[in-house]
Amino acid sequence: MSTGTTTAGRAGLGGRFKGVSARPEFTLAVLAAAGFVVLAVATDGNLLSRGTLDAFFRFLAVPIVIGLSQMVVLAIGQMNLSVGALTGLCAMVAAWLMLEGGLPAPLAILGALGVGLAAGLVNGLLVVLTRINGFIVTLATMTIIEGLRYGVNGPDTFQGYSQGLRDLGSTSLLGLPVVLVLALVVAAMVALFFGRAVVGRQLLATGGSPFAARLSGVSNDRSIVIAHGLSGLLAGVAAVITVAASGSVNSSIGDDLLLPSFAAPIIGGVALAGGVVSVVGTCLAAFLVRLVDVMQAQFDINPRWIDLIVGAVVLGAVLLGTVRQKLSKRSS
Amino acid sequence: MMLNAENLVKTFPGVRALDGATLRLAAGSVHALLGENGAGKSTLIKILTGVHRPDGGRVALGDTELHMSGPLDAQRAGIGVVHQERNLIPGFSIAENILLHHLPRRFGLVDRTQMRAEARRCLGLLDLDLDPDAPVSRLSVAQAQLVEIAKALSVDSKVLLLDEPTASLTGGEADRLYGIVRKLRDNGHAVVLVSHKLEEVFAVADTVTVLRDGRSVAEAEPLAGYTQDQIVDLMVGRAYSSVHLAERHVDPATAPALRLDKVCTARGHRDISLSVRPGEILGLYGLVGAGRSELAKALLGLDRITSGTVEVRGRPVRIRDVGEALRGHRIGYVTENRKEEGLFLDQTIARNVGVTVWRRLAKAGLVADRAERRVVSRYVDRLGIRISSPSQLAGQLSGGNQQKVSLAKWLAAECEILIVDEPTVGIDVRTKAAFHELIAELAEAGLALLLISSDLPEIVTLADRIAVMNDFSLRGELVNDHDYARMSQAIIRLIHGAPSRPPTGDEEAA
Amino acid sequence: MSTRTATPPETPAADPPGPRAPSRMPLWANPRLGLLILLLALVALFTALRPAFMDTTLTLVPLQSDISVYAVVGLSQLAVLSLGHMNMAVGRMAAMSAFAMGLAYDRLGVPLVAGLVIGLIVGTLLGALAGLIISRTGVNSFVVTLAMDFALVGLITILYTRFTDGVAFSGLPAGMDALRNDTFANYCTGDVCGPYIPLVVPIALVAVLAVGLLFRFGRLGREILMTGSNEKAAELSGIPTRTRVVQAHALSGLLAGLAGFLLAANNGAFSARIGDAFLLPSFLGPVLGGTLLAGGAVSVLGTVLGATLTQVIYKGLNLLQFQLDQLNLYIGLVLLGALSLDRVRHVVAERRGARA
Amino acid sequence: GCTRKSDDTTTAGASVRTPDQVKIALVPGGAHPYFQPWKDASTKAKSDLGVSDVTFNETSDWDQTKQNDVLKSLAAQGYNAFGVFGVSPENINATFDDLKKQGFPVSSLASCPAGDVDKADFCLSTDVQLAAYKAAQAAIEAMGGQGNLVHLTGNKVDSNTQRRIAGVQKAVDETGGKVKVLQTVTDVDKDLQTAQKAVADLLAAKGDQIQGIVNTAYNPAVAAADGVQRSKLPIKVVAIDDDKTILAGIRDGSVAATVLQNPVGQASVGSYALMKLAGGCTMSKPGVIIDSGSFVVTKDDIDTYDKDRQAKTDELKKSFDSQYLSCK
Ligand SMILES: Nc1ncnc2c1ncn2[C@@H]1O[C@H](COP(=O)(O)OP(=O)(O)OP(=O)(O)O)[C@@H](O)[C@H]1O
Ligand SMILES: Nc1ncnc2c1ncn2[C@@H]1O[C@H](COP(=O)(O)OP(=O)(O)OP(=O)(O)O)[C@@H](O)[C@H]1O
Ligand SMILES: [Mg+2]
Ligand SMILES: [Mg+2]
Repeated sequence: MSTGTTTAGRAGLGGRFKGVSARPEFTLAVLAAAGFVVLAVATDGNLLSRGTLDAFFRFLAVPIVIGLSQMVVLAIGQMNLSVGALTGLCAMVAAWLMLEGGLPAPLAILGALGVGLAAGLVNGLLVVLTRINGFIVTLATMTIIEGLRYGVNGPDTFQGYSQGLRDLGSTSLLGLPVVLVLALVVAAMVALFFGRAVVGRQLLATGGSPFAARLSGVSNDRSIVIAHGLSGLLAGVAAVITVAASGSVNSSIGDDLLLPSFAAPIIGGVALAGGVVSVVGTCLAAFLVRLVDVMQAQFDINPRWIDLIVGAVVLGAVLLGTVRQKLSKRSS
Repeated sequence: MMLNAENLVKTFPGVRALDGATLRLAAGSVHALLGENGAGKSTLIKILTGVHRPDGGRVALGDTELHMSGPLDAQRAGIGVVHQERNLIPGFSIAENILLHHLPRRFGLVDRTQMRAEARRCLGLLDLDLDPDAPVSRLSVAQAQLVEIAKALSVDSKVLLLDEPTASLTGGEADRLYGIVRKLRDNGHAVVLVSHKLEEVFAVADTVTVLRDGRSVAEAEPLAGYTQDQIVDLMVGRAYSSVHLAERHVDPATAPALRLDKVCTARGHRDISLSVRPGEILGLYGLVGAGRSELAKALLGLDRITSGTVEVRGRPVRIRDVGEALRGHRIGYVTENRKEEGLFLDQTIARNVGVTVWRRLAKAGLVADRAERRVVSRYVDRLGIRISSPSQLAGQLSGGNQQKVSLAKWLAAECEILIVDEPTVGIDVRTKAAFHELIAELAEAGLALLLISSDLPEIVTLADRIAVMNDFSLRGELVNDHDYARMSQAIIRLIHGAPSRPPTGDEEAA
Repeated sequence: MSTRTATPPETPAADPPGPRAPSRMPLWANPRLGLLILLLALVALFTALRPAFMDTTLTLVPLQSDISVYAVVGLSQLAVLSLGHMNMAVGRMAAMSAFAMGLAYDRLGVPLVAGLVIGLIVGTLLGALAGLIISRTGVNSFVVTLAMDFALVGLITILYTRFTDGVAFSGLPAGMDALRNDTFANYCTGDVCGPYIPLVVPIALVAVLAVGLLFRFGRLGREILMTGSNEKAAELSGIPTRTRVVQAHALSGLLAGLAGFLLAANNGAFSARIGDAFLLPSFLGPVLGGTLLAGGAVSVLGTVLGATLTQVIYKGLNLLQFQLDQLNLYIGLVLLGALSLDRVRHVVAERRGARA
Repeated sequence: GCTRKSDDTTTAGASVRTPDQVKIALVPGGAHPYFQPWKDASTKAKSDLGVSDVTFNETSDWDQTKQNDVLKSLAAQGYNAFGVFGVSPENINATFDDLKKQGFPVSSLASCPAGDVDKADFCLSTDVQLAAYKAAQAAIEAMGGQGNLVHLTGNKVDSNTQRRIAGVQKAVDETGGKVKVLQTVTDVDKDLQTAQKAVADLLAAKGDQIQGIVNTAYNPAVAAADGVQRSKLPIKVVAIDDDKTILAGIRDGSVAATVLQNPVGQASVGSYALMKLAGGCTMSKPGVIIDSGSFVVTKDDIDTYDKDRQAKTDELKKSFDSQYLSCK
């Protein structure tokens, strides 16, 4: 083991919190780049065409934000099983506010974010007040939120809400879809939060060692409520992106988000035990999973094979991480 | 009086940890807080620092009564503390750990520059040359302990509470710490010192409070008025007299039960050769980090042995795991870290002791509770473990009794070769003596014992021969004549006089 | 050579009072009892609101069948909760086992028991595989089983489309029908007929007893629990912890397979959708029953009670004919309530100085 | 020894009920826009038929076990005639069997059991293969009779999906090679987002090779209409059902045509027949499969299509009286 100065000072945002090394992100970055190049070549450059790139990036925004939403709770060593359903609820609320409530888009967006934040805070408060494991609490609230999500509009689809919002969802900025830029800005803010903000550091302290954090005057209860609240807020952001980018929403929104929400941070190197986050890793992992998606469309692969492949990729990434850790331990 | 805690009462489920304890601190003094394991010292400290809320009694700082709802309140009131257990956030840097409770901030963001400077200042107080940006997960136990002390010093506290701060420090580091303690006292601070090392206490403390079963039996008395024996009598609660450990004689011709010949390990041990005979105690002495525990673990198959031979009762063996060591060769290992490696804190005592014998007791894969209880109660009686019932949880026992439980499990397994690692760390005087008697008895009964200890008097009291280890290699072996002065000099000379020590920069080895 | 030591204690009684025995746990503080009371209260409530709740053939018999399935599902999760692990792939392990059983019955025409054994072996192997990966790499069980779930979802569809026309096997062995339809009331000796208990109940009961015995008295079960309690200490006490991890996961796979079989028996077909809805109930049963996610302690009886409670809630809410949104809402709320109730009980018990 | 009691319950319960004793339950597989017309149809049927009750319960959550539970709960509540959309066509026959054993008339609505056996009294459903065939034909016509066609549909492991694929293939085969199925994308009906992503990726990858998209599931239809409009590609989309989103698409031209099914007819005629069966009629051919009709709707007949459908419904009811039912 090397002594003295460590990598904590290396790497910029994102890499910084990994503490021990920036290498997991590095491996991911290499993998992502290689995958992208290989796919570009394999599709005779079709991947690089404007339309394809646009679709690629547009549907990358939600996985990134939803991964971050899960990551925030993983940071304190808990899980939030309600992220997917909550995203759906927020999306439905936003659309409902515009269509039935007649509110302008900005207010509807605020409404969706507010619902997300509130639901997240309720999750956090329940965990704190009942002392029941967060996994179980969010399992129960997920069921409740599913009920609410369906209650907004039954099984029917909302469509034809604010043109401005939908335009925002399909325009690009410097070649990148605005929604992705938004997701990246959110990611940067989350990175800043965990890297530099006092509250963010306190969250990580709670995740790293709750008792030690308490002795240092950190209120673990507060950390739990903040983390869940933030997770809910991010689910709200994901909902806004969905509403903007997709043009129509119904109560099925969010059903396929739960597993990706775990996949991104876990492949990105976030520990389930808490105390460690990696924003860059999470974004890169979402990128990788999206590559697999696109590969499926390009080569007409049965989606079921994709499930198989994604499962294998997660396992593989995890195994790779362990092997690498062992190697680096041995070499020092 | 600077800090007054009166008639504190604290009850945990099933235990009354404090039962009217009183502590009075004066500015400009070092105050020793003494007591047996489980007397309530740490609980008292935790109440004074807002970790626990008392069920009764009052705490006052100067003239104002304190109502603390959390550790932060204590810090604000100017009370700094180093707890008995390590409390660092593993992923954080040294600087951040030191300043976590009052991170310098600008616009809600951490001010790194100031944090680093502040941390450097605190480390400087202890003459510690550590990089403030290094993560604490890289620190050795001793370094982590020192960082915690630096953390306590980071608040300019009027009162500093130290709960066994030297348990994992070397003599030199402890001396440095006590230097600072004296400086603080001279500047008008009040320091509370909890320690089981009475020599240190007598060297540095001015006044003393002794706790027994959660009550103060001596309140802020000048320490100078007592001898060590008198203090021990107070702690124990009755007259305390010497007994002799019986002389043991081991026939040098007896074949060794365990013999290592030029063993090297993947961990970095080089050419370790030693042997233990039945009925003999081989002391393995070294400073913290010398690699003794690692050697024991390698013997048990937890680390790879790269070359050399291990012989058990004359036959070369290759041990792959603890189960094989236990069942194939009757080797047991009492770990140094009972909370993390020795015990199942959330399981009953019966399970904790029975875990090694289930295989023997099982009929068709099922273990009868009655058979287990029989075995367990035999060893509970034999070691004099104070429990309320075998279904009590191990975590509810005091330190000494926990240590006995982790020993009992190996005796129950009928081991013939026992490796005992730091058996009395953090254990009070009386229990320690009882443990020494027990270890001697075990040797008398024919067990081959390898006693790993960093406690020099302990080694000199118990061992027949003493092997001295430093930096993962053996420095020499001495026949113990039980003369403390002579033996300790010889041992220290072996450690420091040894020539080829590569400079590693390890603080604790300095 | 001399050392100082205490005079031997004169009489044990003269010793200062040591750690007092934790005061006897009051009866009401037993979590299982609380659950039972809650259960009875709910049954009474539902019966009062909808007398049909006591209808034998339409409510009570199917309720028993459902409880049998979900008790076993809960036990499957409990097997790894004992280690402090999770099995996110319970449903898919059940589906794979069911696939193997269906294939054996349909293509090989094997008898009921033989097919069951084949399916259980497949489940066990899958569980063991998960356990092996976890113990070899040290990667969190949640991640490994989640990834496995993903992989199996794909695999199952591919296998079913490859081996069947639709997504179910049509050939069923003799006896399957009886398992599905019959209660002991269908079997009579002279005029005396059995009680209205479906035939699947004894199968689940055997599983419950076996798992209960394993964790209460079995050396293997105890060693698994010790591994869950403190893996490091377990290893240093001579327990082959890696093997125990593999075994616990294998047990989980086995029970998942059994649950798959029971569900297939109840539904009357071995289809790809078996196990889709296992994940949530698999946690609810044990957790309601007082098993912690931390490992080291399990409650088999509690799991059965927990599974019963959830099924009673479903059944009751179904009878009350709530619409979809309300249904989910109330299920979530009742569950939260039941969980919090347990918490309240715990706190009160602690305050009274009893160890819950 | 122990003997098995003979099953005498099978016929015992099949008592004759007057309309005011009949309580009909319409149970879809789960929440889906398709079933929403059932809700109104059930209220209407209740007053039209003069039965004691017609309820609509969509709490099955696409889970066969839960649907079985729901059905049994409804039976315990006194419902005695069932119109069921089986969650899994593969083992719904077992469920039908159960209900029949209690002596309840049962109809399989909107979907038939897989295989050749239908244990329900009758199956009144869209002939999905025919509907898919019509949809594909409409798409081919919109494409001008040549080009590449893409088929978006639901759960691959569902016998109905297999039939839809076959229907599309049949229409394509009839073009004699002028139209090719470029790709059949399955499993995109799970949720809207998955469908949207799949459509976007598909259009990005092969948009310029595609001339037509035929949808035989709801979420992909919504996503395809939207995606094509957004990408401004000259692709003809044929959707399914008449959800208002899709009708809007037809009006604004983003959807070339849609294939309607007849949910109202299924619910109302189904209820009618169930009432008759409960009243002592029997099916002249038990387990018969009846097509409830499918209709291609384009911009031209968007305002009139409901008349056709109404006519089909009336015709269905008549044929039940004249052909399928035999009443004493
Ligand atoms: N959180 C807790 N829950 C239950 N019992 C506790 C807790 N903390 C301490 N105890 C019990 O309170 C008593 C006093 O413990 P305390 O740690 O204060 O002793 P101590 O004097 O510090 O002993 P040592 O010298 O071993 O550190 C012991 O019996 C201990 O088991
Ligand atoms: N310089 C160091 N940096 C990091 N870790 C160290 C360093 N020195 C020792 N350690 C670790 O500290 C622990 C203590 O070492 P080890 O157990 O070998 O010492 P020991 O001789 O058994 O002493 P003791 O049992 O008294 O602690 C080991 O885990 C070792 O790897
Ligand atoms: Mg203490
Ligand atoms: Mg050691």
